[in-house]
Amino acid sequence: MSALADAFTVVAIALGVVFFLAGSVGLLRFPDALTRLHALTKADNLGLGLVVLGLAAQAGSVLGALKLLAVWVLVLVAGATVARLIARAAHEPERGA
Amino acid sequence: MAFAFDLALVLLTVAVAAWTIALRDGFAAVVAFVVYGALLALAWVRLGAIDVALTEAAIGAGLTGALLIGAAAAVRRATRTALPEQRPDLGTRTLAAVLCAAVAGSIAAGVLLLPEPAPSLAADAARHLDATGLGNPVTAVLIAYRATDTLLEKVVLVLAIAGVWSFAPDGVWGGRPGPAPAASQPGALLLLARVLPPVGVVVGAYVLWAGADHPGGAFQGGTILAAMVLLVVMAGLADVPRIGSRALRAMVLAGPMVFLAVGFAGVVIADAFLAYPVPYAKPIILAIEIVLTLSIAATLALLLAGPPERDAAPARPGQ
Amino acid sequence: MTEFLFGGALAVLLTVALGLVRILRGPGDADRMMAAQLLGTGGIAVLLLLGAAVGDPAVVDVALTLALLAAFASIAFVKGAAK
Amino acid sequence: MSTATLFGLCGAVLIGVGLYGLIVHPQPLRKIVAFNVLGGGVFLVFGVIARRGAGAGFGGDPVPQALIITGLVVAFAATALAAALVVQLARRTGTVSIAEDAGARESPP
Repeated sequence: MSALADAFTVVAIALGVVFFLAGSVGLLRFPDALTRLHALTKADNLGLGLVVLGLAAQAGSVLGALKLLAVWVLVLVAGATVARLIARAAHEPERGA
Repeated sequence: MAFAFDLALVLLTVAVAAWTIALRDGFAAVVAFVVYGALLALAWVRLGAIDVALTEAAIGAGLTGALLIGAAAAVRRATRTALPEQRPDLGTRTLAAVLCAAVAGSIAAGVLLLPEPAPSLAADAARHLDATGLGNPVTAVLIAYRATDTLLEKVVLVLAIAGVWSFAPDGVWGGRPGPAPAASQPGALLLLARVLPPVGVVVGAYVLWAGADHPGGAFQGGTILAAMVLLVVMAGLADVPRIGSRALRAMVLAGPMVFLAVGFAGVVIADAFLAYPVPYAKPIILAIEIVLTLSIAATLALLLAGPPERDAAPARPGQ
Repeated sequence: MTEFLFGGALAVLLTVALGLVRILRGPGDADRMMAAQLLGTGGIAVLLLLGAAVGDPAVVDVALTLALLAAFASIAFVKGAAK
Repeated sequence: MSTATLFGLCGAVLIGVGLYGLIVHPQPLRKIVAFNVLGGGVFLVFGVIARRGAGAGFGGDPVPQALIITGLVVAFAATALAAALVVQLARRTGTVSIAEDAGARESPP
């Protein structure tokens, strides 16, 4: 049981790191603001999600695992909204700054 | 591996700190500062100071970042002329760098030469923890052992509010802070301002409640509540109250006043100012904390909202 | 497992640091906000990994607070940049 | 090197960096940011002292930790007051420099 959970944790967190890496590389390499936003939101939501799943397998209690999931859901809801607002800001013309 | 993580965190923190100074664009510097605050929260976890990490995440990164970005935007709007780049000449900068390196070097030497064994009040804090009925020693220090510090800190917050409000032009004294809310806001923001605050209020109350026995407490809970109130205001779902409102002022004053009342009661019932009678210590502490949380939430939100700018109450006859 | 969790935290921190170069480069305010957003999410992941590594469940509360306040700061950014 | 010493040295460097920014930046808003960077360094050094005082079953000495929390709140109050001042300066003079006479030439009547 423990070995299986450990293996799941290792795989999930390693995959999560890969998604974070993809998000960072996308943020650096993609040509314009909207494609960069696309790379960022897909990658970091999935990256965090996989890390949370991996850690949930290690959590001692169901409550602890649910709390981890709650953090993820919170980030998903807030992240989606902020991404949309950033996209609007990116579309508006640059002000004289 | 833990050391590699610490080293990477330290190097990244120093690099981001250097960015906040070196970046030419003021907006970018503020964004870098928010990142700096989040990195410091990680450092606090590594130092085992979870209470401080909570405060840093809430105040250091979130609230200060929002405050500075609001100020930067207001300055950008008010500035008529483009900013000339007017840094001091190379000689002055070199001199400043040498001075700062000397300061940093002497503090580093101080860190390396700290006495062994380290002096600590942890044992004393632990010995009297039972008398407070609390499980979290940091909360015990804040609300019981060193309650005078916390009382004075609340007074500082009230003074800061008085200072910010004093910048109001005469015509709008007692009015509402900030510009009038725009008629229409993006739908996504409206949605978030309806979904997030209920969650935030629950988390804020939880952090306050957990603070008795685990990391958490009035400051962290109050900051979360303040952020939620401001979110609702930013989305235009509610307007900021007039600063002339008596209910609002009572809320700001409630923190220090309750503290003072308990303090003077302590002179009569227990044996000293701010002393709690031991059997009732925990209920008294919890009551203070609940009032403090609400008062801190109101004060922090008003500090962020700034001086009144509009909508002063009409003068009533006889006043 | 502790070593692996620290390693995971280090890996996320380094990748996020890579993305932070966007704050330096810009060019727009939106790009800088994205970098901060990435650090917010990455920082939460690092916090959760650290909390599991040192075995302190209270660290999850720090992550929860950071999630709420990071969203708040991002919205303040968008409002500030849009004015 | 122990974790505490490493972060202590980090704090020392942050104090140096923040102080440099405080001195060389002519714009008050940048000075406020630098001041907060400096403050972070001071708190970190203080946190190291707390960490070294670990004992009696606590991960750190709770007294300095509580003082840091108080310090963070007070630093925020000071920052809010300073930021409000800078905004007023910009609104009344149309500029945000505290260089000599920068605002005097174009201040509105």
